[in-house]
Amino acid sequence: MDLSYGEAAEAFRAEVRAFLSSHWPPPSDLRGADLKAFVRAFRGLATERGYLYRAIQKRYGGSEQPVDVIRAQVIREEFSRVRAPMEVGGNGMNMTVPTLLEKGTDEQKELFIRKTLEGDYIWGQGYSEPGAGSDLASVRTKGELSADGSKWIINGQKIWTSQGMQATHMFMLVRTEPDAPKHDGITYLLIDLDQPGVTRRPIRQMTGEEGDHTFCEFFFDNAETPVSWQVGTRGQGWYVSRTTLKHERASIGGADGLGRQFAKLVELAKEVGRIDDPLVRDRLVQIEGFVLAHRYSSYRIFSCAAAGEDPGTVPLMMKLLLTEIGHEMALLAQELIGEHGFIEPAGAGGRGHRGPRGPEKWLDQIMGSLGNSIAGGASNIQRNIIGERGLGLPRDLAMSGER
Amino acid sequence: MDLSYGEAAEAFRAEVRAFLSSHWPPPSDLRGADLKAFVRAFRGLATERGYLYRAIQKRYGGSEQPVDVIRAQVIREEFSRVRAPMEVGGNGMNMTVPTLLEKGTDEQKELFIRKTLEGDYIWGQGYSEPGAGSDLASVRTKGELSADGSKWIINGQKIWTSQGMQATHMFMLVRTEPDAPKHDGITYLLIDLDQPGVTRRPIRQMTGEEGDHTFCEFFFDNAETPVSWQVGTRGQGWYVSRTTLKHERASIGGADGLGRQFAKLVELAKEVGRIDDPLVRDRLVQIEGFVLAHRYSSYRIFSCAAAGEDPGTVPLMMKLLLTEIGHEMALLAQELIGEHGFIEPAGAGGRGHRGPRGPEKWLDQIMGSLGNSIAGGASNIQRNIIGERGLGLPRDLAMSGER
Amino acid sequence: MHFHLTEEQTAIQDAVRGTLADCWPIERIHAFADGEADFDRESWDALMALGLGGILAPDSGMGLLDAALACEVAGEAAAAGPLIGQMLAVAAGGGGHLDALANGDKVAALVHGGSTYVPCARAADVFLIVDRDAGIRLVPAGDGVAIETVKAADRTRPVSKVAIAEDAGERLFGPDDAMTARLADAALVLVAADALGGARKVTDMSVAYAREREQFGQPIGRFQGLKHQLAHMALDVEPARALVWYAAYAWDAGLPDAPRAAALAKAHLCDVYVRATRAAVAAHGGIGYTWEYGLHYWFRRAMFDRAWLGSPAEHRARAADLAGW
Amino acid sequence: MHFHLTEEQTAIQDAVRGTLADCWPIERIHAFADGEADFDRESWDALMALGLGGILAPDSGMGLLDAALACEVAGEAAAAGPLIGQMLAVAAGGGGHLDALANGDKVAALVHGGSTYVPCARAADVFLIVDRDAGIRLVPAGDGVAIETVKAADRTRPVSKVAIAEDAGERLFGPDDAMTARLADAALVLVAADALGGARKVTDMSVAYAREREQFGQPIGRFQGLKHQLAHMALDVEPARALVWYAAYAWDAGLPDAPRAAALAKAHLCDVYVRATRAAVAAHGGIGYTWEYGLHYWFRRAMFDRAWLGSPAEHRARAADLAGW
Repeated sequence: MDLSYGEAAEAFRAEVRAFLSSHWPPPSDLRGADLKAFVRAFRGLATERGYLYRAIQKRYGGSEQPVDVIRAQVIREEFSRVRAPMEVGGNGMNMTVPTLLEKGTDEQKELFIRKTLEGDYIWGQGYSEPGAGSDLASVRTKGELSADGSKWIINGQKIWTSQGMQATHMFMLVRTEPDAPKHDGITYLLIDLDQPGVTRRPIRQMTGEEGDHTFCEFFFDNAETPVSWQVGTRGQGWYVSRTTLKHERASIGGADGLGRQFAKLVELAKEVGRIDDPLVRDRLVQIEGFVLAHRYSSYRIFSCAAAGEDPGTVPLMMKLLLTEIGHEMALLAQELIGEHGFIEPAGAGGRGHRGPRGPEKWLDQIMGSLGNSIAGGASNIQRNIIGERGLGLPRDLAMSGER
Repeated sequence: MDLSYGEAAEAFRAEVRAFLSSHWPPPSDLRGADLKAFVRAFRGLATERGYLYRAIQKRYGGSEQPVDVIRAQVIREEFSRVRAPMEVGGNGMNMTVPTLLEKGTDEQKELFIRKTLEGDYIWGQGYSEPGAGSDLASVRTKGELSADGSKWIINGQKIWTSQGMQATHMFMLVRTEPDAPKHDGITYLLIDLDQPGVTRRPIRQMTGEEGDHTFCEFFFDNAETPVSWQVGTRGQGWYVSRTTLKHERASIGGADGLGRQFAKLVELAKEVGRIDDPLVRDRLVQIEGFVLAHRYSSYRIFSCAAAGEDPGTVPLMMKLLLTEIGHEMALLAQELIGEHGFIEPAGAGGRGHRGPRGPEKWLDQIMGSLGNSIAGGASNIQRNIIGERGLGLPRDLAMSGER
Repeated sequence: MHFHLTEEQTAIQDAVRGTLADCWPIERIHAFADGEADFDRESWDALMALGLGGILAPDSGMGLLDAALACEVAGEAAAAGPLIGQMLAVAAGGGGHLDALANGDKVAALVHGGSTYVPCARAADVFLIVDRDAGIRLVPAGDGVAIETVKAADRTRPVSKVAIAEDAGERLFGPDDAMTARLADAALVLVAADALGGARKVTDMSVAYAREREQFGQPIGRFQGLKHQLAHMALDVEPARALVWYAAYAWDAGLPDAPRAAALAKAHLCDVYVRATRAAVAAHGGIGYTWEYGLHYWFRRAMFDRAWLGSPAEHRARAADLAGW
Repeated sequence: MHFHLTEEQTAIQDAVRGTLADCWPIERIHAFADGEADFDRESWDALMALGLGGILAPDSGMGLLDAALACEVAGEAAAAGPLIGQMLAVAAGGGGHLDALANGDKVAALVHGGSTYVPCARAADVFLIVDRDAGIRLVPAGDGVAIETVKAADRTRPVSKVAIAEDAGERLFGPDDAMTARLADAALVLVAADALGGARKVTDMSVAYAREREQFGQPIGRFQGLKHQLAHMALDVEPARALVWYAAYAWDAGLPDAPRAAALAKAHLCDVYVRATRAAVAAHGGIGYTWEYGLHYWFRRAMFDRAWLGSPAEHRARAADLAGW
């Protein structure tokens, strides 16, 4: 075993560093639109050099590089070291673009990919509906063809759309053949959200958060989208969306984030004067065992990916492992913050309260850890996936109709 | 609230004490058959006085007393205080007798009840089969009528029969109508085990235990029993057995036993010098919270029973609660015994090893706690019961055919 | 022998439950939580009209068990108002305000010795300071009491930062007076009761949701995964009820193990409450995470109950000491 | 960057696995467990013929990771024999017996400093005493070594009570010699590897059983209750594998966090092993509780691994200290 990346990678790292040192950071007096323009130009340069949008063809604005997870990792490390902006994030890059690359028409690719990766188009996810949850195939939002067959007319409601307040577009599942079997009557559509038939409403979460970056509900009242914005065959939208979900799952992880959070938990124990308590020490190291199991497993997955080998079942477990570790950390944090937890942390609650954040800031993590079980598939769905895909156990009877 | 039993009960207690002080213990030089005869006579006297076999009619050897859970509790306490023998235990009293009282013919009652409660007949349970487990209705042991219609001829195998080495008789489920629906082709039979067609084999358990009191497997090779020993209607044995299972569940419990075991765990912590360890103290009190929740809940159930009121859902939880507390105690015991656990406790292992027992005796509890999840319905079945009967959640799809 | 509720006790609980259901439908909870007040006069008057303020008065003929039954229902309803402080101030004799406290005209907030956070402090007419090491004081609002409004995490019983001058008010009992320890123990039992009510409430909400909500063409409560999680919530909560009953009973009867039973009940129920609220959010999925659905109010109360008057670990350590281990 | 097994390592593991499958079918484990011996020459010779004894020899070209991979498979197979002691005795230089130890002609048992229980002691030709506080000694069997046979709980690696005279044998390294701590750390990693193998084995047994066994007309693995329990076993075991890999890698590479990684791996994997064996018995129901089925051999090994060389709590406390908290 060897955790170093090898000489070739280190040479590449030097090249990336040299690039960064001449192009980042922006002049310190840059503000507003000027700063935005600088960032845009920086991304353009970085893409030209092959550092960003590596999986995307040049004609759509990518850098079209061969798959090289080591180089990709070096890029991530170096950009993150100097806090340089990397690819535009969100659903657009994680879900729309991969779906279009695999299933989109040439026109759709031309129309959407470049705009998405330059940050002009921001995509909301239109899968969940009230009363649907993990059972995505039970979509009830209706799509009907206009009389002339040129447009889809959409009526219904979507929920849990992340970045909903910023989103310019949405990819969505709508039921277009009400009489077809559950999975076969769904069509995958792209839609412009800036139209009279679309209303959005932010969802206030249990943390009180309800700002620009919260989830939204969307209401569709005779909203329209051209038939040419339909991805894949009519009625086959469920299968189109399955591709996308895989991308989403692969993008959740973050061993570094977990490690940083654990380090903060240790700091919290020091801050509240409990670090010498044997109970706290024991719980901390217990949790650290899981944190490191997660971290080293991510090395393992990464290493297999770099070598083009099958990493086995462990990638199926990373999401649930992260969720469960988050719960354990939250429980210890609750023990540690004690009366500090009586105060709402600054920045939460949507009442404009701002200020310095003490140990009470852990309330965000404590409640946030509950959100993890919900985002990206509830924990019981993850358990099914591990049991069925990972261990080869037979499917649930109730889901035997699902694929 | 009032945990005293009231004046009437205390007067009754005085009466029981007086009885016990004149009839128990036996003379200290009594041994063997003489001691046995003394105990038998003592039980007879205690029954005459209305202390034992209170639910059983006098004609079958009981004392036929009105239901009075307070008196019953006083009797238990006073007999247990001086270690006087109470009713003969085991499957006979817990299962055969209640079933016969409810579903047996007069002939069967005459034939079996008195002999059972005097300890002459010892009953093995013939429900489980290899490959059946919690799904008792999947019985495969076959019962066929003899040509003259006077006898059932039995072929098959039963497993997990407690007290199997001592049992003189068995109550069993056999499939008599192979073509009927799963639950409707089963007949409930009583059988004399002392016949050539019956072979018994003790099951060695993971503790190594395989003595007189272990579970057995039984093999039936054209074993016979008279048709008059069939309980209930032919083909309705499943429903007959359901009565019985309820009795079994009600008989599992034992708040005192759990309390004693917890006290021993505290002693263990002292014995191995860990009682001052803050981790151990915290874990002990955590466990004690559950131990006392179990104890006080048993008071609650008892109190409701005494008042003839509905105790709600908590009785459905006592078995699983006991099992889970046993697991927690086992885990702490494993922490505490440390290297003492390297040694097999005396009396285990079936190799005749006998001697004094140190902290390693906890190995019995540690492994035994695993047995609890198996005996009397596996823990997942208990969870279903709590969820379905206690919380009113809908039944499993796979079991929707079950009743 | 009687170790379950009398008909009368059940009737009182039902009456309180009914009153609180009227006072605190979810819309009113939302409105209160988003407002600035730490007290709601209307619901308070309704509770006081039921006589809850005076349950622990020396001549009430009731006891800590009755008080705990009321606090349990308040926990269930996520009710605003310093009910526990009020009851204890009356139990402490009221320091000259007994009648006004018993009938609710004056409001008493409970101050845990050594803590600067006090729920419903801005509404309080008097402060009852309970401190095992320093005894019990009753301090009128005003001179010597400085109150700083903060943004409280528990929106139904908002805390303020309170500083009370050492010589303010009247000392009712010294640190060695048996009443000091008894009132401190009673406070633990009442918080345990609040936790019990809240834990039971979120379990019931989860079960109801699992019976209604369908996925994959089935009520989700049919799936064993969720069914077993709900069974475990119930297994955690329902047997723990008897710990609260016993601790209250032992206090009322003056049994020697009353202090230990109080410590154990506080530690155990507050852990149960936190587990139950976390499990409830998970059982609900997305909707449980919304502000609007309201589960978070109980989650926040669970956080508060757990840390208030000392953490579970602290009381477990005390319980171990009290056992003489 | 390479953080998964090489083809060669996988091939070696497969070879060891094949050999052990031949040596230890369940009937042979039963026979050994019910016999009186604490050692089995035939299976030992087969392992030694694969070169396992010499993996940690200075010139082997292999390292602790390779040793751990072998110990993992031994744990999986519930193999008899003091493999860990043998490997460490060779790593310690063999004290004049290097060749005989590396090829298995002589057998070395590991003695944990301060412990009186030694696995496979009656078969040992030499004893390697590893004691962080007193250094490392190699003591030949015979004079100065008193062995008392006891009834051991772990039937596959039976312990004896061993008393060794203080001046017996040869001191290889003093307490301050870096090798002392390194060998003590290596021992922890190898036990963690044994635990990993055992935990994985009982998980696989449980999954296989759940796929085969039918109840209510369904393979029991279809029921979410059991399915989620099995998923949790796998979630507990499979990611933990990387802790063993990392600890071995850190030791081989001489990284500064190697001692801490070893302590963490030992604590974590031994907890995992105990949880996995308990969960496996529950997942099997009755049959898992029988002697004949054999799950208990791994349960007993889990008990042993957990307590041997120090409990999880002990190593967690060390890990906290080593972190400088």
